[in-house]
Amino acid sequence: NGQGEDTVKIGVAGAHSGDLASYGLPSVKAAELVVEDWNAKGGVLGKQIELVIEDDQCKPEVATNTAAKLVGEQVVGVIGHICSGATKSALGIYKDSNIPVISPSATNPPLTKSGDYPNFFRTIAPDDAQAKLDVDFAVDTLGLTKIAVLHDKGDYGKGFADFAKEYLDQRSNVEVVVYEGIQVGAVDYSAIINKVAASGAEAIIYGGYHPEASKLVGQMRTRGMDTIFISDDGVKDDTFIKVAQDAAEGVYASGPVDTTSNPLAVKATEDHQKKFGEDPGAFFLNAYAATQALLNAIEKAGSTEYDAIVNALRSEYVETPLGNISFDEKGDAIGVGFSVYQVQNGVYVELK
Amino acid sequence: MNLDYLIQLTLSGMTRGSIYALIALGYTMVYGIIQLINFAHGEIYMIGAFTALIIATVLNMTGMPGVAVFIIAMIIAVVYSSAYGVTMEAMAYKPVRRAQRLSALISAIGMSFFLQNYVLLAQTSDFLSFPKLIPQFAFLEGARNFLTSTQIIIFAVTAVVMVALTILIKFTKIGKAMRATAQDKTMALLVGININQVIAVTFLIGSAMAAVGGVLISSHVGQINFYIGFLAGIKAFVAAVLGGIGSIPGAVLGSFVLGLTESFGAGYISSDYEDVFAFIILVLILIFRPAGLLGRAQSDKI
Amino acid sequence: MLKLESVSTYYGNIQALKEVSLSINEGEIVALIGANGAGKSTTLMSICGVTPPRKGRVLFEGEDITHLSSEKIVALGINQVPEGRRIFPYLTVRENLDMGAFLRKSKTEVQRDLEYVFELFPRLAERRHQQGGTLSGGEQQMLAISRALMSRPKLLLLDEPSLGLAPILVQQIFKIIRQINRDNNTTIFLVEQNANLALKTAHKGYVMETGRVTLYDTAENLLNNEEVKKAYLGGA
Amino acid sequence: MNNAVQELKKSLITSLWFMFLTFPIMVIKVNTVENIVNWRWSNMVFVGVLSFIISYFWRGMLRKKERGDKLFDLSRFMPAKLRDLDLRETLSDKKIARPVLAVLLVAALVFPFAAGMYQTSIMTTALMYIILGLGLNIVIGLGGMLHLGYAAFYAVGAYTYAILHRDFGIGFWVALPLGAILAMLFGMLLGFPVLRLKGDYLAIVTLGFAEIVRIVLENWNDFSSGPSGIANIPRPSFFGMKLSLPNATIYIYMITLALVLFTIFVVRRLENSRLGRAWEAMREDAIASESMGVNITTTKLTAFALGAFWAGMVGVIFAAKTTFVNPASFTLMESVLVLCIIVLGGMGSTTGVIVGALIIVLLPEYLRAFSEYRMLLYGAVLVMMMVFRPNGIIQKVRKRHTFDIKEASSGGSNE
Amino acid sequence: MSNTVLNVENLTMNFGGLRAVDDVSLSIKKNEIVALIGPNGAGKTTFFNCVTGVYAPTEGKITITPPEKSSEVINGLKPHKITEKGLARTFQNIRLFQNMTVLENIMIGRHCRLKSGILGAIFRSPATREEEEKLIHESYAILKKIGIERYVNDLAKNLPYGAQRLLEIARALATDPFLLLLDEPAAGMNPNETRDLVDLILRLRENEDVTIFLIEHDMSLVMTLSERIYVVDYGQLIAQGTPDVIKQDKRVIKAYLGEEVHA
Ligand SMILES: Nc1ncnc2c1ncn2[C@@H]1O[C@H](COP(=O)(O)OP(=O)(O)OP(=O)(O)O)[C@@H](O)[C@H]1O
Ligand SMILES: Nc1ncnc2c1ncn2[C@@H]1O[C@H](COP(=O)(O)OP(=O)(O)OP(=O)(O)O)[C@@H](O)[C@H]1O
Ligand SMILES: CC(C)C[C@H](N)C(=O)O
Ligand SMILES: [Mg+2]
Ligand SMILES: [Mg+2]
Repeated sequence: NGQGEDTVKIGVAGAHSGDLASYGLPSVKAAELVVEDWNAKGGVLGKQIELVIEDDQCKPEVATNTAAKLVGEQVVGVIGHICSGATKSALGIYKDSNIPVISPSATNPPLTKSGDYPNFFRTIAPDDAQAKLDVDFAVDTLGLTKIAVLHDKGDYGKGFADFAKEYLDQRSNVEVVVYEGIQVGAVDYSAIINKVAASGAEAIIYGGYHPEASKLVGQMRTRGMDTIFISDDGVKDDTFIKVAQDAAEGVYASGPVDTTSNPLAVKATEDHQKKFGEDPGAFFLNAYAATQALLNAIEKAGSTEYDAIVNALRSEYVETPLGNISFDEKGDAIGVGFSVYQVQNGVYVELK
Repeated sequence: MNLDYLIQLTLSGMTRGSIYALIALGYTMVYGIIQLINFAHGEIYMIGAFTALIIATVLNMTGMPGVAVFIIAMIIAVVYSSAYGVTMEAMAYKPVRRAQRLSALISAIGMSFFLQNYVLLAQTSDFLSFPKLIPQFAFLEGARNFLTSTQIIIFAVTAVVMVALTILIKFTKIGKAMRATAQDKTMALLVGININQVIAVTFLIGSAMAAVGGVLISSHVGQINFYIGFLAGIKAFVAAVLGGIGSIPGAVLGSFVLGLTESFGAGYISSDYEDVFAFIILVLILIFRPAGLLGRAQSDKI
Repeated sequence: MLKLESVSTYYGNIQALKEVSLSINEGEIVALIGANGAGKSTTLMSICGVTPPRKGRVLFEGEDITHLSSEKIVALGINQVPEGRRIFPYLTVRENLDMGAFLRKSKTEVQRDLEYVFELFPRLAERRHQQGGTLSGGEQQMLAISRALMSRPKLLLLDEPSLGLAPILVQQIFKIIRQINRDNNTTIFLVEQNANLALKTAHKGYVMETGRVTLYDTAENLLNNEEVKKAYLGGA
Repeated sequence: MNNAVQELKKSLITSLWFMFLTFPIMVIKVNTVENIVNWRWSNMVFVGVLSFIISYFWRGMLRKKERGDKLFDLSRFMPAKLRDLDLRETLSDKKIARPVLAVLLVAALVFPFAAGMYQTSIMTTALMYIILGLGLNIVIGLGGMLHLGYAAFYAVGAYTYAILHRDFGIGFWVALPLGAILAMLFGMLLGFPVLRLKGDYLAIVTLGFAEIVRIVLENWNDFSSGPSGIANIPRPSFFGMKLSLPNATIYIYMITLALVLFTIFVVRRLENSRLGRAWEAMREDAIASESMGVNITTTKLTAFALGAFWAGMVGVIFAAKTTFVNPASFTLMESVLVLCIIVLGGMGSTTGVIVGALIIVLLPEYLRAFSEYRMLLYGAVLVMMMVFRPNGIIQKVRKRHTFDIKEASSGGSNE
Repeated sequence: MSNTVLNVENLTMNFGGLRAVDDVSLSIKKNEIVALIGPNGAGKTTFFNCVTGVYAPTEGKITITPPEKSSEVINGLKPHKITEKGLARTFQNIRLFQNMTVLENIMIGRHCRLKSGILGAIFRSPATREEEEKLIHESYAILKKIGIERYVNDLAKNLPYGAQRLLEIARALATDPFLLLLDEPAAGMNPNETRDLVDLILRLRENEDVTIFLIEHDMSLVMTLSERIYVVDYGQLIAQGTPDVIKQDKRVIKAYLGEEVHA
């Protein structure tokens, strides 16, 4: 497994082209930044780290080939994949080849909960956890009773929305007045917005990512609708505020605890600015954390053996932009607390 | 439900319809003249939007008034999209004009991949926000629930473009040359039409309209990335076929039917199946009118 | 006026014209007859630059037009009524005629010619707003000729103008061909399957076989030539 | 000499044009958030130089193509004897063709043992696309119907296995024929209403149908598990044994290879049958063939259904190979790729489909070396192949029914 | 009436507002050669199209009586059904299968007389093989009858025009018709070729036991060949009778023949 060579190879896999490239490319940059840092400090286990970057276009069928390629390249671990679907199809191959995988973004709950993939870890919360947090917040904190649940029909967005609806349905005095998927990439959302308005919903809980969210919020606010907007960590991204601008004010979104002030996060973002001349994109910090966790585990394990790395991942804590994290038995990150944020004066502010 | 809701859905359907129409017109013109499903037409629209975004952002920093920025950005986007359209035709379609018809389609698909990735690499994969250049019109304050200023502009521009195009096709010399070329290329040659030039002009006009669409939508939606052309292109293609591909009024009608179907489908039934409604309407219409709403039945004389 | 010097034309690798040479003087009606597939239509298309010759030269009024593009050739005053009429089916009669005058600038002259063709074919004047595709075969043939006349050709190329027409129309069309030649001094190069009528109308004629010109004479002589009689006139 | 100057001038103009064309997108990069503008003038120089060079060669190649010359004349490097051989003729000689095919087959059989898992895996994908291409070729190349919804049938096959396994524990070998037959039934179901549509109208309706199938799979959670898909689909078992990953990979490769051979066999036989003739006649002239007694409806329907059959079968393999299915795998792009395969390869030709599939599937894999430029190059290659070889790489040589006059009394040949 | 093979009553065909065929009735007896003439656009081809099922007529009744079978109404049947019942046609604008060989064109003509299906094709059952073998021989025999067997292996599109017209007839003949409808068989042929065609048609009637119904503008052919002529103008039947009667008919001369009557 990569030993005996003079470098340690790490795979980075995800959507690097096609419609979902914007979720995959930031993780490449994150991995590059972390590896640059480590290599500058002497690498891992005394060897330089080499990245093997492979595109899977978020397609399960391509992902199996990508995985086979990475296995052939003898990587010791993989950062990725980006989409849950592609991850699931690739995991079988990594599992049989004893390669640990850390995804920055694959949020589908069964990936960890099913126990099918002992080699899988992630630096992001599964869909259900956030859904619960958001529902509790909406019902208990804000005291809402009529809620519209929307999603983007994707595995992440719909997964989240399904859980949100399930939790809402368990509550007695809350009514889900609209439950629907919206068309990603559509040129206009006024039909669904009108529908929400007509339903009398006090709030929208939205499962999906920031581009759609900012279109929705933007169009709602121009129409003078002030329906509360609550979403997931796909939206808890600074890009959302920058794109939606004024309309973002007041929007709630759940996300990992306390990231903006985390010095590592600040540094990562600054490094990105310095190197690439722009702000990082989606899941950048998650990928940054994943890479650090993997390298740290290798270092701590003192070996590139599968068992050693996996043990280290489960036992060793590591300082990342997401906080001081480790992984539980199933592969979900420990130490990434989740809380609800609100956009206030153009920044996400954590609500304690 | 109530009347307000109906009006709202109608207006939102018309917004979509107008936008589809601007893209579908280019599709239909190109199809009409060289029977090519120009898969890369959506990319021209995307490039128009990107060019406008870049120019607008640069100009915005100079403190120019928003409306002026908008107009200049629109003009430059139109120029660039047209240039891309014409170049694309010359490079990728003209050499395959005499080959089997599907070759040009594959060439168009290749072009679409190329242009998407070109923008992805040269710019970014992320969504960029389009500067807000059009203020909310004061007189619309009362009708905020129904209409926004960008919607009004979209309607107005679409109407103007459509009328201009109709006049161009029906009454000008180049318009007639376009129709003649579409109907019989050899004969067009024989009456002295330079068909290469006519085809180039068709691409130019189609691309220009796509750019107009691109700029309008981007300012309505507020953000763009390199991939927006794909879905818009498919939708416009559906609209063009629905109306009868090759027919200019058909493209407009098809777009509105499509926009309204989606809007009513989403509004009264469920947006989960928004596209399903669109495609079911398409299938139904084509079953009863196999050449689309305003298409000419291709009854070949036997 | 028009001269072809050893013109060879190919469709891909198939050679359709083999060193064809012929010449036409101003004011003449010249007939080109020959069996099916002999290359008559190809000859006309080569003159018009639609299928440019690979070898040889085409001279028009002394100028080499072999490699000019079609629109330039049309502009010089050569126009063709192609095989199968090729009416623009969705343009009206009037618009079809306008297309004939596509390259002309002077509106008043175009208007005058329009009146002339309407006089020639009153039927077309009646149908001026009808779509070309819906005309009957004979009407389409009239329209095709009129469209060509609208460009004020010095040389008019006619490709099988009588094909598929009712007998009464065939007579009419040939009458008009003679009339155009007489009235406007338009030179006419006529390709016909109906050799009998063609040679009766023409001043001189060429016979073509499998891509080659095999015979050239005055129309009268050709009509009396035994071989021509046997092959093309149905004589015993 | 003058010519060369002319050429350089043309290239210069092209280069200037491209510098203009790419100016906003290549040179200016705006940060819409921070409102910073980054002027990348070096890109302009880069575009200028590159387009100068490309334009020079591009025109040279176009001229070659016009003249009908070979673009890359390999024969220059061959000994004289070989040069005179017409490859096509040589290969149609059975004495030569048989050993060549045998060698190819042995190579195909040995391949997975010699190559690594990755190579085997992508080659399996290529083989799958060969079957898809051959199947779609029945509809497009033979039946003459432009079909843009092929992925739907592929999805039917994949979901057949996924769901039957999830709910009833049904294995690969049972699912394989079931998936194919189910897809075929779907093909007929779609066929009935749409067959009277022509050309691009048919294309758009099939496209719509495929999207409907995909959207239903996305929304109908209870049935298809929605967008999150169905995971843990088993790879095919070998007489009840579960194979290790590398062995399973080889095993799937072998199954697919066998199916490719099976498909080629069946498609060839169909082509050269009464039905195949009817397809061809229908494609040439539907009205005439109908007037000659060909039932257009059933003829079209069989083409549709038979095309769907292979897609369903490959769908099952897909599910088994990927071990996971979700609706995202069956988008329009998938249908389009298969279409690319048959057009690129040369419509109607079996060899063409094979070559096309190898290019379409393997090219992006081998372009991985160019990392982020890979899809850009892929698009460019598609365009170039069409521009320089517009009728596909392998042009179809149709098997013709001919009649040997010499043996007119003794019997006809059907070569 | 007993030997009438085709009987058309009050046939009308509308295209939108255009009445292309207007209340036409006619009948054709066994082994006759009948011509349908009329000005361009009179509705002759449309009439054929209605009879052969290409168009479903707006009104009217078309009855056929195949030899040794009972009469049946064929309105609205699909073209392939009508062909199966024994009507075959050629097209005014040649519609051959251009990229197929001459032999294959004939084989398609025999399509409806064959049986083998998908499974037969895949497994090449002996029955299928035998059928194919027989087919090739039969097809060649048909070419010989028409006299174009020397083109047997050429692509249809490479045939001289006259031969293409003959191939159309051969292909129609391959469907085993009792009634052959020929739409302008002599169009584009020179006088020599036309004369051969006349001989061929007469021969077919003798040897193949077919009835012939044809449309033609070449009066030499029409007048020598046909026993009866129907004349249509603007969709309506304006005259009928023997060639001699028609030649003298004032209305026909005015609408169609013109003053200088040929042949
Ligand atoms: N587009 C084409 N592609 C290939 N070959 C062609 C094409 N057009 C014509 N030919 C061939 O060129 C030769 C000459 O054809 P052409 O049409 O000039 O003959 P023609 O004398 O006009 O015959 P007709 O009397 O049938 O009109 C023929 O053998 C024909 O098959
Ligand atoms: N499919 C159709 N749609 C609309 N009109 C049609 C159609 N087919 C024929 N027509 C019209 O019906 C009329 C009769 O046409 P038809 O082809 O039957 O004439 P014809 O007698 O065969 O003439 P010709 O001698 O020129 O072949 C014409 O006016 C024609 O334009
Ligand atoms: C990039 C996204 C589509 C990934 C998503 N979070 C998933 O679980 O698949
Ligand atoms: Mg000709
Ligand atoms: Mg007719």
